[in-house]
Amino acid sequence: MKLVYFAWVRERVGKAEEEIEPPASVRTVAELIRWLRGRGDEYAHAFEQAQSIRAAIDRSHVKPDAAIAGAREIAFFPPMTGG
Amino acid sequence: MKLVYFAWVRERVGKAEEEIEPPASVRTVAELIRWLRGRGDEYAHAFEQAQSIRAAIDRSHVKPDAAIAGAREIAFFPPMTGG
Amino acid sequence: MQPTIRLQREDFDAAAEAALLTRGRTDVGAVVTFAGVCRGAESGEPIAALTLEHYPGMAETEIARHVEEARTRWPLLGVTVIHRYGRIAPGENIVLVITASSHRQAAFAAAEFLMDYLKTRAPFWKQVEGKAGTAWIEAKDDDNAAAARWKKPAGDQAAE
Amino acid sequence: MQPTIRLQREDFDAAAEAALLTRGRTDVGAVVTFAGVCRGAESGEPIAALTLEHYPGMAETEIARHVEEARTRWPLLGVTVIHRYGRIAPGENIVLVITASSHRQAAFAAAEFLMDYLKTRAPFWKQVEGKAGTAWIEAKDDDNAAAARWKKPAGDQAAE
Repeated sequence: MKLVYFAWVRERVGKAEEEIEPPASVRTVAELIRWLRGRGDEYAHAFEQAQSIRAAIDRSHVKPDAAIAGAREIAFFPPMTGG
Repeated sequence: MKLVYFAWVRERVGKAEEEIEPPASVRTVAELIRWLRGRGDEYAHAFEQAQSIRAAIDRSHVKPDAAIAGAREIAFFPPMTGG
Repeated sequence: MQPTIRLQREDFDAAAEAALLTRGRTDVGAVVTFAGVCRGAESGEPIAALTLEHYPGMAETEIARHVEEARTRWPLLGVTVIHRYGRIAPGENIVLVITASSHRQAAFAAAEFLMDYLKTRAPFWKQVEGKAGTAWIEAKDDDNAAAARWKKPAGDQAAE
Repeated sequence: MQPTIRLQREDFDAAAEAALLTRGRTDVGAVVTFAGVCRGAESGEPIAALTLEHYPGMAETEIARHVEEARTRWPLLGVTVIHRYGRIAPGENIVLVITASSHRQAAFAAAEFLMDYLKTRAPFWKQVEGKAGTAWIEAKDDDNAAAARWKKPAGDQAAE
């Protein structure tokens, strides 16, 4: 599946998007965040405060307990500050 | 003192303004309205529903019990419908 | 801040008025513009035009007083109120309120406050021209209810 | 009614957009225009510019969904939402929301609803350029509180 990052999540991870294949045991957004943290210092830094991270699956906002099965694109970003 | 009329009060009275000298016994806006009603059919018609008439003394909104002593200009008009 | 308050027969240019409020300054974060437009029907009946009558002298003073009240209630950086009078055809502008502030909540609240005031307490009266002749528009209960939202607790209130 | 929703780098012309909503029709009685402008300071510190990042694809879809929600809540005759992205200097426009309705209450409420939404839920992020480098603006509690006003109790579909 494709991951996309925005704002300081993108800056900390060091890339705007990537393809990943998490193990089958990773079933929810919260589990995906935990798994990502183990991928390196930049991920550990980007995702250290899970409560400050928002997620979208296929361009719809989702909560941490949302299932990731079947997702084509999962986005991670800070709270929105538009307008 | 000068009386000025607006909207359907003006139309019913048949003039936009006039000078009057009410007797000293007419002390409030409500009393002035009662006195005006006795001046002719057009006034009786214009002021028949006192609760639909708003008044201003010297260009400030006032209530029916406001004293008219010292007033230079008293206005009568329907509820406002601007904006 | 010097508010702009004008009563006039002629139309206004909302964009030009809004530009005046923000030109050359960088403290404004929010500009709310309300334009009231003459509709082609009133209570379901088509109309040919509205005629707006006002009380010259009192209207300016009363609007200015309410603009001052808005400025004490909200941190405004600019206010413009323009109200037309005379004959106005469907589709034409009637009234313009513009409020500028650092933040949107103040700008929105002040614009609504001023419009609720203009609808219910400013000395203007609307007459419609329809097929059956002319008729004065009656004050609306929901306009009065909207204006009552802004009433302050007793003791803190200017004489009405 | 076909709403206008655009995300763009370039500036917008608020007056021209408002004119499009009312042109050739006489059922509109109220037009509310909100323009959000880049301020020259953030949290008391002067800034050189803002840079707005957005999530292409999601931003358009999400805004459109909220415009639809506004249309189910209020009797709107026209809606325009334009949000800029990229680098924006102090004094420049950031966002435009225009709502048209027969009556002012609907136009005001829908414009505030859409702005509260854009501030808190639309996928945009603001970065400031200041003397000390760049910093991402944090979400504000009072924006979240403003957005929470519009939450409906479960099962309650009453408009307004």
